[in-house]
Amino acid sequence: MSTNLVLTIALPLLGAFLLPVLMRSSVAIALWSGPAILVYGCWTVAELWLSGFAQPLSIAIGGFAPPLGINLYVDSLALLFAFAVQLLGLVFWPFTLDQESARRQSLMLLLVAASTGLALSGDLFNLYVFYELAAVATFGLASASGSGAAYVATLRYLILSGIGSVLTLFGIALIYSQTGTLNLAHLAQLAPAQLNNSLGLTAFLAILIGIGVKAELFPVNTWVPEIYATASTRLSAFLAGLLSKLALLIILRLLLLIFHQPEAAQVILILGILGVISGELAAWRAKEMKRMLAFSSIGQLGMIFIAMALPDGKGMLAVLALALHHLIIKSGLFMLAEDWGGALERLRGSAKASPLGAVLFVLFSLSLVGMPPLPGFWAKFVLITELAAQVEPLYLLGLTVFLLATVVEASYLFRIAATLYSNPAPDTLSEEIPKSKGLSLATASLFGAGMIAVALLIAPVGDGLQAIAAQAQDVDLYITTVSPAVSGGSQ
Amino acid sequence: MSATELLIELTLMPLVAFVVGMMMVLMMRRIAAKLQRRVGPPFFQPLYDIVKLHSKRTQVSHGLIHDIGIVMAMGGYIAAETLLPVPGMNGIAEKGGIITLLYLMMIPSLGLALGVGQCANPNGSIGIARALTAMLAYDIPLVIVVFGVAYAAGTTNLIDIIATQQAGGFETWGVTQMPLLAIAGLIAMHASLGKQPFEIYIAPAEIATGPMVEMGGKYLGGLFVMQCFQLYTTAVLYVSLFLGGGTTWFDFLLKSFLVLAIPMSIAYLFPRYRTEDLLRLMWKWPVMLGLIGIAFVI
Amino acid sequence: MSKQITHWLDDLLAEIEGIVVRRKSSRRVRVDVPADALPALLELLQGRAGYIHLSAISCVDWIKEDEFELVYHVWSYESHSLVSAHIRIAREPGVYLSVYDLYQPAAFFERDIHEMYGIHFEGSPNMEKFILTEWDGPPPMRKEFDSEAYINEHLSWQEYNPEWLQELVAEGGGVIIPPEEQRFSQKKK
Amino acid sequence: MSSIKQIPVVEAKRTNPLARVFDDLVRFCRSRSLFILHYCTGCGAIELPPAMTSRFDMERLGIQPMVSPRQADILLITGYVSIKTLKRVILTYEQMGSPKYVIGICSCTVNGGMYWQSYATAKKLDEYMPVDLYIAGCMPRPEAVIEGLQQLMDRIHAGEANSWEDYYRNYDYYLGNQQKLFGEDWQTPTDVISEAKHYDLLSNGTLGDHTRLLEQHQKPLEALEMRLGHEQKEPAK
Amino acid sequence: MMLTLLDELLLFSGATLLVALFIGRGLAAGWMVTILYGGQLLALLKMAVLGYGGGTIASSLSFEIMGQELSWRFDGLSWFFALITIGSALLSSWFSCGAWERSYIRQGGNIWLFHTAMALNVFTMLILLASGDLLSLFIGWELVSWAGFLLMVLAGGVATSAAMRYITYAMAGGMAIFGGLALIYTASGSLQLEAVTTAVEQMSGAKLWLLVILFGGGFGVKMGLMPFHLWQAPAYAETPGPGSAFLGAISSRMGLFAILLVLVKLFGIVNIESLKLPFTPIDARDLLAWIAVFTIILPTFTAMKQNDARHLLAWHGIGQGGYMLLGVVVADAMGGAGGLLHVFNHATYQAALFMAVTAVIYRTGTSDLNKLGGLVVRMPLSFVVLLIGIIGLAGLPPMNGFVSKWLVYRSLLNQGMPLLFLAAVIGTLGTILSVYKLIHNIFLGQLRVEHEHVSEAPWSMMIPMLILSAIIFVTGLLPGIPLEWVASALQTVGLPVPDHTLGGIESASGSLDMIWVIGVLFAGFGVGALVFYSAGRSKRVHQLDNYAGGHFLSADVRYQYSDNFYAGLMHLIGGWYRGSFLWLERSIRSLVEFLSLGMQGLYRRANAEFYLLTTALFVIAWVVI
Repeated sequence: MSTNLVLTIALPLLGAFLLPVLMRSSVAIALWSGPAILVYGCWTVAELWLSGFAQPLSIAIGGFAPPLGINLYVDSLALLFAFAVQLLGLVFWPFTLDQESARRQSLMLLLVAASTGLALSGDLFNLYVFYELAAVATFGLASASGSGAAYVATLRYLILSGIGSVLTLFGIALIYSQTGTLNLAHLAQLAPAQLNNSLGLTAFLAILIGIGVKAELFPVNTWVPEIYATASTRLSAFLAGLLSKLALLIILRLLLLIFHQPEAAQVILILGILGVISGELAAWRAKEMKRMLAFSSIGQLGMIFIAMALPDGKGMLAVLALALHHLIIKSGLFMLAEDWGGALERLRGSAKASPLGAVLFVLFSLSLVGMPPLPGFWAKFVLITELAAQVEPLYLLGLTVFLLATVVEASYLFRIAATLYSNPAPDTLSEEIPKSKGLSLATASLFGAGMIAVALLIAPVGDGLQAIAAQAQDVDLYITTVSPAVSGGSQ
Repeated sequence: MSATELLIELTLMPLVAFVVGMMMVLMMRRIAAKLQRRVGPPFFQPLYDIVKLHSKRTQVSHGLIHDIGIVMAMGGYIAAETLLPVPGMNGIAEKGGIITLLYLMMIPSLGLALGVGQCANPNGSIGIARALTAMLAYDIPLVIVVFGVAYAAGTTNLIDIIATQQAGGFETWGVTQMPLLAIAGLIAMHASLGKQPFEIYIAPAEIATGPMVEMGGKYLGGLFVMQCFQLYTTAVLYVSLFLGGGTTWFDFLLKSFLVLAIPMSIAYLFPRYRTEDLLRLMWKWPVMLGLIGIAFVI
Repeated sequence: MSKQITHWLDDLLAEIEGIVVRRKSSRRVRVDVPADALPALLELLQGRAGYIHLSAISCVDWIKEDEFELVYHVWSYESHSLVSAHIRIAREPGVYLSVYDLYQPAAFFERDIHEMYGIHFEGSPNMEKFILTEWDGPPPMRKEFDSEAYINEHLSWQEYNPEWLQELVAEGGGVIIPPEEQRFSQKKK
Repeated sequence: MSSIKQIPVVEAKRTNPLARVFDDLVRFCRSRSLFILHYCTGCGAIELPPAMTSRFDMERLGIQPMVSPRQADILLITGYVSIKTLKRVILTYEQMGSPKYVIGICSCTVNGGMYWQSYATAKKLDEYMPVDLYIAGCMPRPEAVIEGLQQLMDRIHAGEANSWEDYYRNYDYYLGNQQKLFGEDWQTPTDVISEAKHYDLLSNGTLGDHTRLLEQHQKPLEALEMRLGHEQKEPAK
Repeated sequence: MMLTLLDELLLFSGATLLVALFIGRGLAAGWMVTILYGGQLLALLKMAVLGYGGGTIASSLSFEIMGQELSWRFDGLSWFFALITIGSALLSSWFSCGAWERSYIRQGGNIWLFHTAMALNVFTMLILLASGDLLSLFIGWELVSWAGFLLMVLAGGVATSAAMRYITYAMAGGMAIFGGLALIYTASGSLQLEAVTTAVEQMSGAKLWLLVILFGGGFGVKMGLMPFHLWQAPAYAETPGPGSAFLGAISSRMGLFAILLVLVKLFGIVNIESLKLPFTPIDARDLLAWIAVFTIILPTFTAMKQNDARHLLAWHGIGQGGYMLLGVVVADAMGGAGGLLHVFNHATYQAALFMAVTAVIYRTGTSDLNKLGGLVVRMPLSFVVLLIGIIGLAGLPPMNGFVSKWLVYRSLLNQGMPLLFLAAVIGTLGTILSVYKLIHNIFLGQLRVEHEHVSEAPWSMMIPMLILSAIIFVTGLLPGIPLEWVASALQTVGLPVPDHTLGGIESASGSLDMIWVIGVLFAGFGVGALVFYSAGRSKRVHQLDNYAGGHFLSADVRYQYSDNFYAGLMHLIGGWYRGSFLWLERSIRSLVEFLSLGMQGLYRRANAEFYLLTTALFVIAWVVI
């Protein structure tokens, strides 16, 4: 049963390469094979989870023992993300039927495979490989829409992530030179001895910035507004919603298992604060829906970084809560943005045209801003109480920035809500007013329903998240599961 | 204090106030005449005026609110009299303190304002706007003075204030205890009477006697009665706050007339102030004197 | 010094033909000009002689010669002297041109004369009534207007002769001219 | 028309003694306290200030100058009354509260005086409103004015000075003269006829053909009564 | 679980919300919602024991999330505020049913949304009032501010921009409270009221100062205290008629409730007083008092300059809020009672005034003071209601406003604070002046030609107005009744309680007995009327029969003096307060604009790689050193 977990990565890879061939022979089968693979993936992960999954397990691929072979480390956190990848892959499946779709679907499958790999793999180099794979898939998908702006945006993104991956490679090489191993569990054991010096720290920071490109870290996220504005909304939803979280997951794993120096946390905190400030203020000026959503996601991720910076894992619950909440809300907002794409002024009076869409928009922005009964409030509450507990001025600064950011967020979100509900400019004809309808409205309402469900049963969800966070934190559980034998020896 | 005794007091006080008030109006006109080297009106002239006005055949009214305005003007002061302790009669002074009295003294001017408003006469409205601004001007020093006295005596009950002043004879009079407050109070009282230097809202030359432009017959008669009450109330209030009230009727009346003679003699020597100058004057000197006075009291 | 100015002025005035100059005193000159030469004269006085102040325009009704006489009183601040220009215009059409373009105050003088005498000044900015607004009769200052007849018709006289006045008259004292002769209009033509 | 005589009508004495005493007191007070509104129509006004100030002091007689017609009892018309001013004088007269008295100072009000020949001045003031007292003199001296006022005070005390009722009783006559002078559509904002009804001074002389003329073109003058009209009307947009 | 009285109340108001939500379309919806509000009032009165010094009624509804347990319960204070909330809601929605509803629909308003917003507002306010611990307080607070936003945004156009401004202020306030909450949570470990009081004792001066500023500022925004008052006037004035009556009456008093609960009950006035500003004699209590006093003066004098009736009233709402805070902050027996009683009094006459102005708008179509005049002859009952309202607002004897202001003055007198006393009196005088301008420009003076055929407001609007004016007069005559409730509220908050009789306040240093004062007043009016009506019968004359210096007045000429009403006063003080706070707000907005411009510029840089490299180098350099 644990073996078919590997299938969740292998099958999409296989499908990605077979699809163009299949397309030529019979279009029908090709169209349905992608979603079938994804459904199978979701089913396996869900079935594993539901079968009473208590202990994390480590799967050695190809039977090689961990220090040499690559192993997948599956704990509840990883499973959660894997399931999210499969589900969102299915939801954001590009159902377009033009001849382009074959290429797009195969790239999508590739992206799903890479993301699942990122979620599950327990080996540093393996993570790097999947990271590169995901980056390549994003380039393909982003430039799929074929417009000039899309090409320019993808080119800039290509350069940035290229340099980023070079930096990550440099970091990994440093770690390898120090410790001689790339397996996370093994590294966790050696870290206090070898990697605690300044060299270890540079390695971590290099990886941080390298992967930070994908996780929209402050200085390196200039590509975000262009890509989200020009790429198809489904892709930007997937990117903003999930891929940035996975990159975050990697940094989190590194922070938890290997690097415990306080400077690392401070760097993340500073970059997080800068991310929040720049994201929120830029969003305040944004004149166009998708660009506004891009900046707002930068701001939100900045907040998650602040949460990560809390010392000795206190921020874990906050990170998880914020990440999941942002996932649901941002995907929903992007779905709405599919029809309401253009300039914000154009949206005047579209609340009358599509009342459900407008109500959803208001609901999502209320939760983003933190209206009590909705989950957004509880995520913020957890983060605020953790931040307030710290005594260093930097964390208090983080707290004030976080609060001010929410105010700015509320003002620009509700400015858009006000334009939605204001009566249209006298001369516009009724059909010109953009209406969100069809598939995108359905998916958006799906996310809305998910959010309300989480809001209603907030207590159990809260406790579940707490359990996942606790499990992800204890390092020695990680080591014992990966290599029961090795841990005994060199403790 | 049985009910019947109280009833008598409640009816007697306004009557006394009216009579003494008429004497005060007469004194005022006599002082004005003497200052202008004139003979001055005969003794019962205020009475004649009031009887003549009430006996006129045409009583022009602009509506119900116009009538109610005059009734409120007279009624307000009649009620205020009962709160003013007079030697021998205390009325219901202990039921409401100085602050209530100050408010009751505001009701007549507001009732008049309502009445004049209904006359739909631009002169009247401008007059009322100026009257309320003047009220804003002189009420601030008045309030400072009242605060000082009440705080010094520790109570707002007029009877106790008078008692404390009468306890030690001349030394414990308000004027000796708080000279600065007494002066500020005098200026404020003078302004509240609305006589010559501060009669911006009567201003016969500019706005044809302001609020009284449409008041003929019994309406004007009512205002004359109100003027008597106004003089009486202001004078007696000042006496009870600063000159220790009246132990006997004679020295009570003597003090009231003397207190009133001062502003009256000043009144007819000065031309009218503009509204802004009135405000500036009222907010500059009496307020400063009052605050310094209070600084000593606290 | 004022002597030279008066001589200088007399030579200046001589420039207009048909002008009769009579010097009343060192500071007052009466000038009679034909009607059409008046604007030229006024321009001359205003432009070259410094007579910039038109103090009044008066009008005299010569009913016998069937003419109106218009007098323009012009003052100079430098030489403190007055020139009054007299012109005669025919009574019947009673039309003359306005000097408003030279002297602005002329507008009111002309309006007043129009109201009182009925002379119409072309070019004057405003010719409506402004004194006798409620008057609908003929221009009252004209000689042919009989004020008393108007009064007899519209108003009524006060018949006031109380007993003490009658006793006085009876004793022959008091009023010398009997009342009925006092009124000019009743004077036998 | 000017033949109507000014018969001084003495106020009927009331029967029961108390009322009579009260009437005496009222008449006494009316005579002792007079508020004058001197309408300076002409040159006579200059005589009033000396009468009021220190040398001749009217206040000792209880006479005070008042500004608005509502407050005044005596309308002092000083000097020639031109037709335009006559309109305002009539308006002011009608706005005064009765018992009101009119005193014409200077001979111009008596018989046109120096301006007797002028087309623009009214010669006979009492054609347009009942006049109580004339004080002749081309600007009478203050002594004369005060003498006149004292004469008026005695008349009031005796109760004969109610010429104001004559205005209501013979309103048609007065209105006729006014319309003769000011034209048919002459109208003052005071509704004299309803006032006559109010003081039940209506007599045959009040309503006549002139008042009928007035009725035709008169703008509505009844006072704005408080209406509690609740009919569901379309609220104003 | 056993249904406690509080649950009944909450269920009832929830039901009203659902009724308004689902069957709000029909015309009968208005009446149904009003009847349900009546039901809520009955449920509240059943809990009357609270009002008379009873204990607290806990609600069975309480649950525990992520280690925080939330609970709801009602005590004397919340009962008092709930009474005012439901009372004003009942009368406002009664006012809105019938004629006003039809005209609102005709003008394109969405009546269903209006009723839902009102029901939502009442429901959220009850939750806020019933909050058992700080977290439920914050949840209730956010819900109330969002419900208020919904009600304000109804009218569209100008109202939307006013609501937008409100929401930015409210969010800033909310976040300040959230920060304060977090600080308390870390200091005391739990958000229960008892734990917080113990934690506050040993909290350091600076930390307590921070908490006072955060909570004071946060709640101050809702109450419209001085620096944050700019949003309230346009927001309340632009809400549709009865909405503004409801908001004006109670919504900004929630801030006061929260201040009472947090600053007075939890922190306790004694240690607030102990907080000293480093080198000045002023302590936190004085600071709050001075803020309250400035809130009294400046808005009142700004109200005087307004040319729109609703704006004038809204500015007064802010001004009167200052009195309540002043009374509470002085915190002696009379001050507390004065402050709380003023909440009740203000609710009654502010609602009555807004309704009267709406009735005028309903009939004449405008509330611009320079376009109205002389309506007393056509709308006498609205005139009476407005008159009683303004007498209450100005605080003159016959009405209830006088009693609460008298109490506040007496407390200032007893505590010996001359400058505060003076400022409060300036506020009252300013109110009298601007309030007379209101009644003069609308009801007195020249009746315009186009308003000649205006008729009185329909009965469906008139009855609630008359009920409110009756309440104003009765509570003015017998202040004992509301003082009963105020006393129990004071006990729960821990402030000293004045001994009160039915007629007023008994105290050694001068007492007040309103029954006697009003009795004598009306006796005086009786005597005045006797003297007045004994003289001759008065004759009504036409409006144009007026003395205007011999000039013939005509109807088409508008000779009513209404614009720049206090020209003399404005000459002197006009220049003193030309919107200094407006300038402050605009400067903050332009700062944010400038920053966001900079940030967005950041993202347009072409050479993104340059960033990557610089950060990498910088980080490595930083690590190496």
